Amino acid sequence: MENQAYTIKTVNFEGPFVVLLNLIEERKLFINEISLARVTEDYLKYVNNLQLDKNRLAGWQAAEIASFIVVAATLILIKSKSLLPNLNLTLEEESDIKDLEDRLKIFELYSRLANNIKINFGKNIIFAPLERKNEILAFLPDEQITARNMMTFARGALDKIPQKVFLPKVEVKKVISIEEMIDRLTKRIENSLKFNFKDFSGKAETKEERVVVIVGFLAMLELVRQGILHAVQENNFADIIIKKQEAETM
Amino acid sequence: MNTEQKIEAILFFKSEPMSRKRLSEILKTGQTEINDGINKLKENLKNRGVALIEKDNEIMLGTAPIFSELIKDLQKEEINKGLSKASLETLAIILYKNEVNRHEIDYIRGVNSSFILRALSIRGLIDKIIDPSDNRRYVYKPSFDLLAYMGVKSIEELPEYSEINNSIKNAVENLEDPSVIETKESPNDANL
Amino acid sequence: MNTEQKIEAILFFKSEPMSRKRLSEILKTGQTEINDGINKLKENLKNRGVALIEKDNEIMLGTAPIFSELIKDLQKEEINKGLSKASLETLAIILYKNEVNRHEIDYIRGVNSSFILRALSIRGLIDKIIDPSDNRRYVYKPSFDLLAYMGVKSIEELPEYSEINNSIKNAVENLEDPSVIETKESPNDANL
Repeated sequence: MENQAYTIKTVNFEGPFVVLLNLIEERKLFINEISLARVTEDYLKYVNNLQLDKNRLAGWQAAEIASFIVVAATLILIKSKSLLPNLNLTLEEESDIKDLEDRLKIFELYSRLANNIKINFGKNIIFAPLERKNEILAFLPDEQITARNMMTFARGALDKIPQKVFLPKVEVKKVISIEEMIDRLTKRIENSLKFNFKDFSGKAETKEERVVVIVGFLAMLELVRQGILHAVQENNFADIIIKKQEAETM
Repeated sequence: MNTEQKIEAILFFKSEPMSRKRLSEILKTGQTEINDGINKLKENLKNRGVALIEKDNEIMLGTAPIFSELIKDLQKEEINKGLSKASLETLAIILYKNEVNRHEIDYIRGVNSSFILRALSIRGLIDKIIDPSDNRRYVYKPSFDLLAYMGVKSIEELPEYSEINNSIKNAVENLEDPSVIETKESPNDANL
Repeated sequence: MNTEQKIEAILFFKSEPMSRKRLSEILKTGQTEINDGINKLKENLKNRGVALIEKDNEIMLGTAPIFSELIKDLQKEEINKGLSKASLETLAIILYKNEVNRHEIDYIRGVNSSFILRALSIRGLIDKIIDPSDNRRYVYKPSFDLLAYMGVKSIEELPEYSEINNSIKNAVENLEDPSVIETKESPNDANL
């Protein structure tokens, strides 16, 4: 029973783009930087809840968790940029943002096409003929069928069955760099807040309201940062991350 | 309504002789309508590669008699053709597991094996029987002729039988385990 | 000489996908003649109970999609229609792109697709073949079964196919610069 639940979860694993697209579509928005900034907090909340939900995480691959966090990182950039127009992003960060936007648009297209498949699959099936009963042509062996050969082929087939997969190192690196990125961004936002207070061009919102929004966002980032550490440690995937966690608590 | 086309589809799908009575049951139509449909179909198939063959009160689709030479050549060619690696691999799994369903074979091989199983069946190398543990499914087992040809009295005499049989059983138990995913992307390991 | 009818007879007899090349070998005829024959056959089967299905350079015969309900009732084996959202996404990518490697699928979906690809292969909905443009890699393609389940006689019959195909080609090709992908995932770790 337990095993069955586990299977269904992974087969139906919905990646970060599904979550992000749902958030945007719920608000009937188009995919662009503005809409991405608007859904960032909800997305981060989602990821945070995900990280706290041990039952859901149990069947996941580390790479699956990491895929959510990678998207979170870019959204944090987008949100930071929208809160602080003067925040200077590196070329790489800018291209990450553009990339996410473009990829999400492509994903949206295929999600729509997936719906065509959902509607039509199995509806008007074209059938191949059934096996003909009188088709058996006496006995037709092949000289390659020897006991020894059959053993080799059986072994060969068994060798090809995929093995259980372990956490790829690249994903661990990604998780660490996101955590660092959040730290770095947090510092940048705090600095902007201290020194560029005058830069906030309050349109509808007053400067004070904006500051409240930013402080709230910083608090959110802190939660995410802790969540990442928590999730990674809970899953006990890599020594390197746990060491880092210990170093921090000392 | 388009009884002729419906009859054609049914005969093509079943690929076995069918009585007019059975057709009228399936199509829930009167005999006259069925007879009309059959006549039209016969007419339409007159100069085609597929013909309507009538025997007693039964009809079926078959290749047109004028192409019998062509088909005989194809048959001969099939007979003389050696088995592909994929076919031999499938046969080996059936030998070592004995009773195995298609899903299990597909799972072990990582690809769908329908066409291969059909070809092995036609050559009389395997038998398709109803699964003793679930009568809605089929399982495949080596034919007697195959074992005799290999010179073994029972599958237990195959080399390393118990080890390989166990490995296959274990592999099949993982069938629903999602953490077992494709790890090999290099064509050197291709399931060809 | 009656190439169309001969092709029909061969397809009926083999009841599996046949390549145009193979047909031209069997019939000892040039490719143009084969193509003409196939086009005529396709035309002739347009409103019949049997239809010609086409994929890349292969063709096969099947029951006409409009008679799906009729044939479903004759079919004993259960038809598995369930597809998860992840499967639907993956199938959409493979169907509408027709030929795509795992890296591109992962990139579009934003998640690793190995498990889903293996599961779809096992179900026989997709084919994994060696990339014709790079024999160190694989590409995934829709299978005949997938077209059959979708009730289309060729990929071009998929809803929105032609519009989408043009827009995808433009949009995706700009985006799928391999250097962009590789900053995200190192190629050495591609085999997860």
